[in-house]
Amino acid sequence: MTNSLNKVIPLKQAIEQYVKNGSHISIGGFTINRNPMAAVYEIIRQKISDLHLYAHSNGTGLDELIGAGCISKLEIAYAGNGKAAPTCIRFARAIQNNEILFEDYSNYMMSLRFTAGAMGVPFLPTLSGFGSDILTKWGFSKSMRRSDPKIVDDKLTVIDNPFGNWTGASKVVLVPAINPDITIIHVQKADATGTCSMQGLAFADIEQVKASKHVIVTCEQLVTKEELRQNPDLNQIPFIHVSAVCHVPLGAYPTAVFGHYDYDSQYLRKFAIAAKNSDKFKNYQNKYIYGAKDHEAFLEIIGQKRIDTITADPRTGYSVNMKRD
Amino acid sequence: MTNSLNKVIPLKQAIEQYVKNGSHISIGGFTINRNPMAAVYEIIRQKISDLHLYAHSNGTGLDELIGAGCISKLEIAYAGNGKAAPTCIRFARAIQNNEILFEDYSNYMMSLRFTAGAMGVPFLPTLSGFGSDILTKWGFSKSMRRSDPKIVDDKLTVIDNPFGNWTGASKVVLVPAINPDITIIHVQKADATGTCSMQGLAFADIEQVKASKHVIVTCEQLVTKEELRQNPDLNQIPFIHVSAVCHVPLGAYPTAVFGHYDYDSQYLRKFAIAAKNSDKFKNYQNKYIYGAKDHEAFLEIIGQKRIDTITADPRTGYSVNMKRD
Amino acid sequence: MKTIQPYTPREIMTIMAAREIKNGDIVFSGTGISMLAAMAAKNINAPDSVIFFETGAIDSLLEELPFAVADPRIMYWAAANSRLTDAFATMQNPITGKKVIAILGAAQIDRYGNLNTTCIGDYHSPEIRFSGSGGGCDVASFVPRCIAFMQHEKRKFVKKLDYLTSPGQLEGNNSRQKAGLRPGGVSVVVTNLGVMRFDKDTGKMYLDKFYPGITPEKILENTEFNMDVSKATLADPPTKTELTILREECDPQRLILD
Amino acid sequence: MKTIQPYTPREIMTIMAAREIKNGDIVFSGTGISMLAAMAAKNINAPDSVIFFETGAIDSLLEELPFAVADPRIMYWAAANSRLTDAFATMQNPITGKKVIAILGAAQIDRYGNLNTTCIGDYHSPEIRFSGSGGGCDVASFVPRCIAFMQHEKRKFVKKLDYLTSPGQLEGNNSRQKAGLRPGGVSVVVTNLGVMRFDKDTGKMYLDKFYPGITPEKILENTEFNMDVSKATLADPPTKTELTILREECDPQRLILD
Repeated sequence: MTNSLNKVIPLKQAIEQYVKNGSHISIGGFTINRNPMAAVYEIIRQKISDLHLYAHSNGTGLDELIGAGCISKLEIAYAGNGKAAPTCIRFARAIQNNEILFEDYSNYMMSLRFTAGAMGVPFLPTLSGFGSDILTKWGFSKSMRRSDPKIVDDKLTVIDNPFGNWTGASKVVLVPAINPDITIIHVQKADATGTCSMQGLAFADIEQVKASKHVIVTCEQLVTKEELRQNPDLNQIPFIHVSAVCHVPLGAYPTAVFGHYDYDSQYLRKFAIAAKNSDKFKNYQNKYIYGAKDHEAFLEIIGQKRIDTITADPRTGYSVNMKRD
Repeated sequence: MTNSLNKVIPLKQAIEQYVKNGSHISIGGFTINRNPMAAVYEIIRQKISDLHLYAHSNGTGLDELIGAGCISKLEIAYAGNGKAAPTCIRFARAIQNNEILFEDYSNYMMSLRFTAGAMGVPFLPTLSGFGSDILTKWGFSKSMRRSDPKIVDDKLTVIDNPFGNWTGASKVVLVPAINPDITIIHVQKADATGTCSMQGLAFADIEQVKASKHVIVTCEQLVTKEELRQNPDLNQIPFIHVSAVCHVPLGAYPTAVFGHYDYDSQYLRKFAIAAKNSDKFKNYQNKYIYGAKDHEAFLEIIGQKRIDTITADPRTGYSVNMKRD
Repeated sequence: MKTIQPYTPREIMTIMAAREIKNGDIVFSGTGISMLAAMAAKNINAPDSVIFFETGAIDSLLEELPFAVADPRIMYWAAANSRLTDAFATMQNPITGKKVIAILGAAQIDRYGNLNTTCIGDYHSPEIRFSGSGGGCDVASFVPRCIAFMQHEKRKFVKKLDYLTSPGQLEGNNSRQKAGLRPGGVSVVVTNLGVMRFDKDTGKMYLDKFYPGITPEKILENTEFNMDVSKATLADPPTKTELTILREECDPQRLILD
Repeated sequence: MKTIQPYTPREIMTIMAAREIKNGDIVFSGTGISMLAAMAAKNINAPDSVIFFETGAIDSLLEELPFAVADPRIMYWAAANSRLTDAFATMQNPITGKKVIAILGAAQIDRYGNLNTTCIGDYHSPEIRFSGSGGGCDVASFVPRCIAFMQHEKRKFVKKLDYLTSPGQLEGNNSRQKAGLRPGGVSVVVTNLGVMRFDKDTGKMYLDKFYPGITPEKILENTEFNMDVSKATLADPPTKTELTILREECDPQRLILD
């Protein structure tokens, strides 16, 4: 959707409209930072299933989606949840129990694949991974690839440098483009048309957005067009890439949003402990996800006291001297 | 030079140290905006010759360098000087008179070539140019290419999409990386270590810088490290890419610097008129370039009155209602 | 022979081009008359179109007309200021690229809508050298619709380009697709005499509209190659409303209109 | 048998790694002990080294220790905040990449310095699944020097990796170069028992230093593959100055040291 009309809709409606069973999806952020958690919890509440997730280093959002059974296929570089879970627990379990199909890449490869999608080219080259099992061990079989037009026929390929030894490279790895059906990111500021301003590291959010057929933006602050136009240099995503805008304060909680709030290490630890045990995990989900009708209700369960603890110091952008579990 | 030590040196010394006869060079900016003109004039004053220039859409700086006989080889997408000269005049003349070797690309191809250099890969793919003479007409012959290790053996090449018809592309054009010996850019703010903050459009400056073995930054404002660290999101170039920093206020004049000053359309017109006639052009050069020992002396010839006319309005970043020739 | 038209050739060209722009289009614009056409469309028939520059600015406010695509005037009050690579990716990526309509100029055009902005004469030793492709080749490769602005002269509407800078339908039929390009390239040519389009099957230019006071014969006289004029009809001249908005809101100082 | 060392295994590991970092190096850092080693180097022996994260932050102030490479603490007071693609390009580009030294951890390492951070058992149906490559494979492919931090155990120093995530010297000799990689990969392994390096010609791991109180024999007992220990010498233990700076300036709260 390229137009500059008002795209603000409720999160529930945005998820209903753009995230379908079987959708190929990507979510923004990195491990414990700026995951679009309100959207993730809404996907879980709506019991959307059979999602194909493309991830570089998703953490918290990824593990919740896998834990809730929303994901059937996963292309990924890294699944970790900070100190609370150096390897995402439900992720590891789902793989060990053969519950999902998965395929491994490196962070740069996944970032390049989104970049290729954003650029509109079929692949990008890298010198990463020669000799590694990332090149040789494919998670999706040839026959499965051939039978599914939404999955590229080859995981990746190696070619000789067509420019001789130019730049000293004899060979290059080509990684194929990703164009998700839908990407969801959470940003600090957006206006009603979808122009976004992120503060701090952008991770691969910009490339993920530009590669996607549809994009949902959730934002801490829904600001006027005029406010964003005063600093066009700070707006990494112009409205032409965005389908829907949802105003969701604390929409990345329990992950961090630079300048707004820190990650909640206590919540992440609680999640990690629950994730190790099926019954405990069901209780966790019933209480925090299914037990809340929406993100506001979820935040009420968390409580203002906890939110105050993680609120960012305006000087540093994070919660100074916060007790971190 | 990766370190964070003080890299501030006078412009004269920076040019002496990093720009040699025969150097492969690129300069920042686009047509009539943010060309590193003080550096360009210093290169001319130092009578550096046989330069190989890589350009996407250089304008003012390019035409001065060609007019002064500094350039022997040129890879370029576009040579225009705004309204004053839709085609750069000395550029056209040098080609029509067989005075320089040149090779044509598109703006995207040149931008991708710098990007490939910045990424450390031998090439990048694009879907641009199929069927055009850009692919078939080479400015540098095969034999010249083979005999010069600093020039890639092929201008570009076309391959079949190795991923079948993925993303709908049957073929791709591969354009080879550029790694200039030296890139010179002019920015709004830099600190002594070389970290830069550009305001307004970055054009391809960031990619040109990161692709280069050495980098000279000239800046409007030499600011403290502390000032730049307050907004790391606005610093497009961290110091690790920069070799020398030169504090040169009005260092892009007569081209524009957003937020500081506009282009001087009167000067550009004067240049265009002189450029059409060899004697007039010599007079122009003698007065404005060779007649000034440095950029300060050049600006004295221009005069404060002219500078006041082009000074940017703080609200819009350009000179509002300026008479434009 | 004719009464004086109540508009100039520049004005009718601008309005004809503006009418090609639809609401929601992203308009890739150069400067001069192409910029004016984009502004006219936004003010007349496509208020929700978005002006976009290869240098990376999108939806700039344009309180003053820019004189170059790197003019600081395009950086003010934009939705985003980015870089060349971002701007071209927006067009190469079909998700956004399919919404882009470009406005281009050229020194020469052939019957298949291929453009030359590079040189007259031999490439290596030309009689006249022009600025070169800039983003022209890229845009013509990537986006589905391009408007070419031309002065209608025999030396510009040529049988064979001296240099093919920006691909149109190449050699017609399915040669564009066979070469590796998406459907696209120049789809309409707006000159001081009329409006040309391209046959969907053969890729050949045909006359769609001729302006009041102009005949198809005059257009053929000013065109080196043969062109089908059998489908041509008289263009609806600019309306009073169109002209008023163009003159009073888009270029009140007549910076480009004169 | 031995007097108690005046430092912990973590402390000697951190100091041994810090000593590998030279002034002017760009230090690619993860979190935990690798972050501490980078900070120790900056405070002790390489004040002009630059800490750098794959997420895109460079030369962050780090008033507080980050707990992840996406911790908001790394975004404060950095020289620049960029993106993943920028960070990896900085390493893939040899102009800047040659200055980078990386600090990596792994579940398994083999005699050629190849690392496994993916799984134990069959890839498709593993006994234990780990986080995966992250940036590890990229860094090990691109940069000339990498420090691997490991606990020295037989199940971690293995004859054959269950999955080769990050390339070291592959199968030794010139196999790394033949595969298409630049010289680089893991160049030094720092464990709780000693410091290992790799033979320039064969690419095989050898014991360089063993810590006070540790014997080469003990190291061999904890290593599944054969390793040349003939060149090994006793490591210079951490100096008082090193330990003081590490404890008082780098991690006064002992967030990582404990």
